[in-house]
Amino acid sequence: MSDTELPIALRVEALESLLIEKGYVDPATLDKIIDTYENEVGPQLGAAVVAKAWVDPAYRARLLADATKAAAEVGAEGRQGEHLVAVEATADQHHMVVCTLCSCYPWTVLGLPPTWYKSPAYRAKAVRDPRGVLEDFGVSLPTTTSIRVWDSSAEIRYLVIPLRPEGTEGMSEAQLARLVTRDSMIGTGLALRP
Amino acid sequence: MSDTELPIALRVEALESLLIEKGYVDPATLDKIIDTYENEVGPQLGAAVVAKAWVDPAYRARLLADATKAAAEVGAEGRQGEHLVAVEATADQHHMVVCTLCSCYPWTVLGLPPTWYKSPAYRAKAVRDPRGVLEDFGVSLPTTTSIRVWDSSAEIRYLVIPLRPEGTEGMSEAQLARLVTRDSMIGTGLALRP
Amino acid sequence: MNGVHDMGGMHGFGTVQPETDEPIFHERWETRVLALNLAVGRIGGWNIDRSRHTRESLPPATYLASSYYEIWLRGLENLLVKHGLVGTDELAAGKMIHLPPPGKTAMTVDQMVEGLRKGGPCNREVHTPAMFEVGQMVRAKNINPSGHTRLPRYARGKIGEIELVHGGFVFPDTNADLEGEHPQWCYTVRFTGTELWGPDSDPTTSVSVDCFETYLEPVEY
Amino acid sequence: MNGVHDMGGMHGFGTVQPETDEPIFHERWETRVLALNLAVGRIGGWNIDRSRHTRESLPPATYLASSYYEIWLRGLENLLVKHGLVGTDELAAGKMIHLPPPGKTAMTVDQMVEGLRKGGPCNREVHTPAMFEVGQMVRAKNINPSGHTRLPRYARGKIGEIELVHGGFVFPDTNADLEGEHPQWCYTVRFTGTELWGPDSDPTTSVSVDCFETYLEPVEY
Repeated sequence: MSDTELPIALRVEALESLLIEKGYVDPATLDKIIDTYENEVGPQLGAAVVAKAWVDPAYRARLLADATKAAAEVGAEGRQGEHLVAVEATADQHHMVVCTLCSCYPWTVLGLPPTWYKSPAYRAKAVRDPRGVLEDFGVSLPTTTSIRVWDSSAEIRYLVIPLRPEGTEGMSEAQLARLVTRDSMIGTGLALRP
Repeated sequence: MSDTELPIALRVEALESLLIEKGYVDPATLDKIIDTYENEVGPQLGAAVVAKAWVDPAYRARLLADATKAAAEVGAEGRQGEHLVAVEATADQHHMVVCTLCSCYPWTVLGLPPTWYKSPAYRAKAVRDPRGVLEDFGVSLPTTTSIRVWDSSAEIRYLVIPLRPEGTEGMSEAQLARLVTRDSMIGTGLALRP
Repeated sequence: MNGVHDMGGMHGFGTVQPETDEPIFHERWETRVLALNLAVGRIGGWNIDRSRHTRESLPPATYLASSYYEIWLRGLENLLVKHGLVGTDELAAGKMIHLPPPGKTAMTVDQMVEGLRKGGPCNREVHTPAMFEVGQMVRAKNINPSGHTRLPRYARGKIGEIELVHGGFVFPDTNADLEGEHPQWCYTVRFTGTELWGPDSDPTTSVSVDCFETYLEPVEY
Repeated sequence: MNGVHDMGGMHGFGTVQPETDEPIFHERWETRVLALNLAVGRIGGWNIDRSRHTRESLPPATYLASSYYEIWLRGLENLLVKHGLVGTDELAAGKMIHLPPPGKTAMTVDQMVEGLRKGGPCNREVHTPAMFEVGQMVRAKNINPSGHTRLPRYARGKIGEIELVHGGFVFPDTNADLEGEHPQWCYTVRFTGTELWGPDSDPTTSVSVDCFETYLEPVEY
């Protein structure tokens, strides 16, 4: 911020080499963390959870009863998903998840949050005007659909089970998963139509 | 703010010459405004009001009844003093004036506000922790003294009549006025002891 | 608007920093910003509420990073552009590119002296009786308008006592949008510190807030 | 603390800006900031609540002007200094000047993989019965602590309905100051939009906030 500060990339480089020199971090461990969130943990896991819930009523029941355990069944578990709750959209009830105080997000099922999720604009507006937020995403819901916002103010993380689109009756779990966008699991979007 | 902006002094210079060129302002008028607030309108006017109220019970009564008119008697009138209210400190009641939403201030009796009055620190803290503000100014009041804060949220401007210090019984109005500091008329200080 | 300008009760800004023997201005450019605001304000076509609203509408990070006179400069630039007195191209060039609209003539020294001496009173006659009287308990409404308002967030939903009845005043919430003065009764409402900040706060303090009539509702006991 | 981080309900930040085909990271340095935070966090001697509190304690203008990973960088630097792992002289020099304290050994790849897979559960056994039950109406208290809290300002003083009872959880308000976990019952409380934002707001919305037991008080009807 101040004029005397290094450009941020150099500042981070300096900090990393200092922490390595002091023996606090191992560069291989840093690489592994980055690889994990770039290539392993991401919204495809949440999509698998949602698609399974759409086709398997028993799984859906387990997911709604204990989402932490149900997500672990498809391999989604760990950091920032220790206490997961799934909330299910219906024809007349939409859900939207936010963290107004920082940027809490269900990493185990969605990966790292997008920039807009962490932005003051979203954090400020979602709780006051969720319908306006949906407009920002080009989504318009009928006024007969109520909107429930979940502010992740403690350690519980929320996963939205979006409404299953019409015309998907014969589709396989894998096909369905491709319709489940990240935004539809945050509640700023809907699942894609086939 | 952005890296492409001119240094602020140059930016102001450019704006001034543009507004002169467009015929919106006359440099002589600008100079007159500055001269007014650098050399004419200042806290010596408020101090005169307070000292007069200390020695003249009839003036004190007029000041408490209609401070706008009473201040005009000593020549303090006009912009940002159109609707003046005087609040009087007693042995067990202190007053402090703030404007949390911007920096409203009784210009006619105190001149332009000091930097700290306009600072986020003061605007944020005065309404929540006025006793802590007094500590920031090195002033400690007994807990038996209640503190009344006035947030200037409309067009009424507040002038504090501080407690007259002990040991000033024989002093003239002019001598007393020298004890009345600007801060004592905002309520972040007390009148000086002789 | 619930903006960062509405900072009553916030933490994180540190202690108040008084300055010994503070000069009236710290830099020459500050004098010019003050004077420009006062001189153009009279002919610009806006009003004090619109000026305030323009300043509080600066991007929040800019508002907090700017000094008072910086905020006044940015606000004035925005007002000049919005009201068609100056183009953004002119601001960038620092030179006149478009002819000024007719009737926007600089104030003379004498006009300004008279203007400062008279000020701009905001009291207005109101033809309805005051809804509240001194001593009455009222609740500040829970309003969250996106536009200008002078009801601070910390007072909303809180109960206080009518302490002063000031008469009719220009209503800033509409005046800021040039939607008319719509004068209303204006009151001072006194809230206890514990009502505002909870039972753990200093019980020997109170805060008085000047409130327009439509900010308030009666409380029955 | 009533900080600028507590932005639920604020105006002035503009519209939400989704980014088409957004990459997971926009710059390489962001990847390192994330990884450094996760790797050092395990050995630093702090906890997730302290990390959050350190970030929200940045100067307000800095917080608002910084991107998410910039905030994480600044927070990490401050934590390293506060906890004696790094000196400000070392930060400035980018080189080790003081020997590290004993026992602060870098996590291996395997330890980190296991750590990420297990996470850091915050549920704890609580030995008192829950004070509230599903369906009960409660009021979020009007608290304004200067330290860390997870009760957003917009919910304070408002009445809502207990919707979920989550069991015992680490209490962030004390944990952030390293004053102990003091676990409490944690609830989801659902507030109507009109309760939070007034009668003019959209009546078809509600906001559910996760609240610790001491944030709440019963409401009698």
